[in-house]
Amino acid sequence: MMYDFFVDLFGSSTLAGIISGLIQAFLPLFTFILPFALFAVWLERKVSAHMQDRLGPMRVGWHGWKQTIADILKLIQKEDIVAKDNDKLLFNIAPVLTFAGSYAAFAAIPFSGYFIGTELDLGVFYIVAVTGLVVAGILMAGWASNNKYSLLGSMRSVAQIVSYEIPTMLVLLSLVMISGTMSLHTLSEMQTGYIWNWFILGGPGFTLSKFLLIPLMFTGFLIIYISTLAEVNRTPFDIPEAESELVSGYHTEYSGMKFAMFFLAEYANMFAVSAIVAAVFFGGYQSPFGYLGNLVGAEWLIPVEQFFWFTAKGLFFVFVQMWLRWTLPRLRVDQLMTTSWKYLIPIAFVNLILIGLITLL
Amino acid sequence: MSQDLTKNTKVSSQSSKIRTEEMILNMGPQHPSTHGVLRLELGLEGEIVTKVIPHIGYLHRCFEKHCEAMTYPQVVPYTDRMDYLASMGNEFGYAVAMEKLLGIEVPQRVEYIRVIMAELQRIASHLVALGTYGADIGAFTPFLFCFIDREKILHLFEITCGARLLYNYIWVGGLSHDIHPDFVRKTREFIKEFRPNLKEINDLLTHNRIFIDRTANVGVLPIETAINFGVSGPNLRGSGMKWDIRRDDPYSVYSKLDFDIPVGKGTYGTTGDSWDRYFVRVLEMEESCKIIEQALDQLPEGDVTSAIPKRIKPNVGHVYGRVENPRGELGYFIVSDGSTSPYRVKVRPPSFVTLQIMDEICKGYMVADVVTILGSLDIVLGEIDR
Amino acid sequence: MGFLDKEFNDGNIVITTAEDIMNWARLSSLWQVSFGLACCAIEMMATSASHYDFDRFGVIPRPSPRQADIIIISGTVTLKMATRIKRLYEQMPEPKYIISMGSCANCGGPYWEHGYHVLKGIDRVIPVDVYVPGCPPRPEALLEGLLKLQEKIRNESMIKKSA
Amino acid sequence: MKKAEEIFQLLKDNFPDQNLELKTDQPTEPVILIAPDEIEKISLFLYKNTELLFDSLVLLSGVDEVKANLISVYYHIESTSLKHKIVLKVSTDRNNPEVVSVTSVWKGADWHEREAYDMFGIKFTNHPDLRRILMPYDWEAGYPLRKDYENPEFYQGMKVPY
Repeated sequence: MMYDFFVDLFGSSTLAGIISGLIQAFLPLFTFILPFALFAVWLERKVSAHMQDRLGPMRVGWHGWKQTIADILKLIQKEDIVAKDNDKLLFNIAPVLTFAGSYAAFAAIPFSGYFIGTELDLGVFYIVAVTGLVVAGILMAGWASNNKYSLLGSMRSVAQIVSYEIPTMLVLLSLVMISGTMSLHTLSEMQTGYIWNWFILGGPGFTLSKFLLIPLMFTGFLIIYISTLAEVNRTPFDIPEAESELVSGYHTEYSGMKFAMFFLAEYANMFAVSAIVAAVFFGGYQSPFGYLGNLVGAEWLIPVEQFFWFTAKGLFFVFVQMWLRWTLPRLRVDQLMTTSWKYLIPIAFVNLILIGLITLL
Repeated sequence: MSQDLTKNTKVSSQSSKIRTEEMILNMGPQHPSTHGVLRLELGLEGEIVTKVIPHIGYLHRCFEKHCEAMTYPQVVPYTDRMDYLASMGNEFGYAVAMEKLLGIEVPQRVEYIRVIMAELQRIASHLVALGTYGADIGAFTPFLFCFIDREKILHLFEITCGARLLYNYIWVGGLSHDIHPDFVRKTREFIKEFRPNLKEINDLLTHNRIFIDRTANVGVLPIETAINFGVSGPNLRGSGMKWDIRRDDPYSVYSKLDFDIPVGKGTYGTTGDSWDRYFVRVLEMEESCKIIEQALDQLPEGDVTSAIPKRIKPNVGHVYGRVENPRGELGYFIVSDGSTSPYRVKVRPPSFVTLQIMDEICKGYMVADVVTILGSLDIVLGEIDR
Repeated sequence: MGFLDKEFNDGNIVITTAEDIMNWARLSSLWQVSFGLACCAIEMMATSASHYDFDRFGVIPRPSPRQADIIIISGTVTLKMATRIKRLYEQMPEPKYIISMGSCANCGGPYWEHGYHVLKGIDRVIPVDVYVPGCPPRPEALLEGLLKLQEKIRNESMIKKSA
Repeated sequence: MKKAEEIFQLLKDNFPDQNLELKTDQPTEPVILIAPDEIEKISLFLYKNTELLFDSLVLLSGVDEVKANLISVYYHIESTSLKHKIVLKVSTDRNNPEVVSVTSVWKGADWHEREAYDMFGIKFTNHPDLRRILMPYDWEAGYPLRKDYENPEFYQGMKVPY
């Protein structure tokens, strides 16, 4: 659409491709990811504060809503320290790679039936693959910092993310088995209608298998939620940046804007994984009650509603992540591994097999 | 997660053919969980700790030299600054030792007020211990919940002597002021509010599955080792030893008060693990509430400044006086040469003694456990380094 | 003399506005190194706890000095510690600020005379922006120190170094 | 539970050739004076003897007795099972203070002895790791708690006096 417009405008397909590509790349950044990350950081501080009987940021704007803007503006001004013994190349690439990894995931997330970066047939697969870049970034950061705390933190982080990708994949695989598609858009479209069509309640249609699927789907949801928590390094799995043990883990040596990149990537990631959970289990952008747009006959309202529902679901899961963070202590690194390999993966496998059998019914 | 997570906490370092190198990790003096300016030198094999060498002295403020230069009453403010989380206890210890040296009897009202203050201070100190322990394990919210209650105790101290942290309240032979008329009522109100809050902390932290997994069976301190090292206070009681100076060498009016001495029982693991040490503190706060309530009931009337000597000039000699501070046995060894200032004051700081066992009980655990164990010992660097 | 070499003494409208925003950002988000020394550290903790809540002013503790803007020297600085504090200070990125909290950090406090191992004032090692008196200062006093520091940052100028 | 006299008598009976002395004329605490070379042996006896069982070293403190040109070490020991306590004292020459370490008996003596070394310069022979503990490892100006100690003007370029 945009591409065609630019081809008409410039008459050159290369130039049009570059320009429309750039616009498409930066549009989500400035329209959604950056505002969201800023909002999420603010939300985290407010949520934690209110859970702890405090107020949180109050001095800048209404209830401190400008707080993270100030933080980012300040971080831009800070000195960018690259120590003598750092591996300069890797040290500089690492934050970019981490940010790119979580940013690229947004390309395939269906915000509404109309607003979706790219309608990949392999959407689920793509997101899991591309967030793998984050691991590389973290490992680079830990290694290049030449700091023992960073190294330990990044090692832990990599071990953690790699082991928790397996249960995530297994659960997603079971969803793929039911729906027969890997496209997040198609997955969301399948859950249209009302709340009982969501996959958490067994998916569309009223058959015997739907009712058999409900408990398995709940198990699947719990597994994927726990493992995505671990993948984005949130409490109780925030071991890589465990403040009380490893100072701040792999980003101990980073200052200024590079640190901000890690910081924003973390919050962008939080939304990305919540969005996946919402898309595959909770109807994606579909409204649970039907659309106001259909009711009043205003077709244009539907994408707006869909966008609202999707963001609301995503933010709800982000909120739960924060809630857990400010309630639970953190696990030790070996307990973390046990949780994944001894509990989540076997349960996910059994779940997968059962779902496979049910789909054969 | 079930119990068997905790079974293999002590990981044995396997001997393999691969040539490995021990990594030395420096924790501190600036580190979020060393509770001040302690430096721990950790030898690591992967994440397994092979040795722990504590380096102290980063807060050595020359307390003992100051004592030699001050007159006896002037020492009191300096004792405040040793264990800054339990200043009342420090003053109490000094007063007990000095009264033993001088042979003074102090009025009953003074003794009761001292006990009330010391026990309030014990609750305040244990609240910080619990809170920071939660923060060490990764739960930050209990820390703030504990500080809310601690703030109320500080308010009680504030209406008594005007200071929040370092009081200079318990003097040799008496107190600097009598308590405020509202104090008794407010203290009762506090105890009433505090009990449900304690339960909330228990719900949030003590019986949390992850918290138990992190602390049970970690850093087990056998009772013989503890005694041989001279460990005292909640750490010794956590190992199952019923030893409390308030009971075993009673001072002040503790013999007239009825309270239990909680000991570690190994509820979720081995007796003497970090969880036991932690839980002993929780139970002790409950006991302190009981003591305060009794002391408030029995509080006699009288003058609190009548027994304060005008000029303190003890005979030649030496004395060792001790009290049960929140962190254990706090003792003062005072040598007098007959002048108005002490010839030598040596303190027995409970944390100083306790910290020695770090190497003994940390070996074979993981880096994360070092933080857990250190937190469960509840040290205060101001007292270790003096 | 080139355009860029000229000192912008007067400060035109673009620069002052940009400067105000930059200063506003700096003063509203002062992240502190979570670093405590002695008694004052407990009061510092109390200041960041619920009752006084440092977070209202945008102050949050960062464990790593690389990500911090202020360091609160909270307590007695000993000779053994002074070199470490200096290194910690050097690890922080510019612009960085220092609050010296309590009498000990200001001038040695009660240990000024016989403290053979006490550094009499942190300003002998690193430059200090705000001194907060008291032994220990109440949390309110620390908050006032922070407000004074914010005032100082507000009046900073990137055109000309303030004295 | 035993009184100081009984403990002293028990020691006297078991170490007849030792120069032991009980002092009770001080205002408060009875003290047993012991020679610096014998302290470890006697400590071990006090620790092992079934009637005494002194299993805990409460405090070890050095005292600079400058008038007598001596440096003394006080040991406050206690039995947690029998609940009695006693003070031991050894005195040694101020110019070259040497005392046998008791770390082999009570492990808790380790840091106390290091502190006494740090503050008074008492050399504890057989101590496993006799280094400074509170003062910096490179402190060269002597032992701060001795009465004739003088503080240096500078330490690593930092001015020390006010």
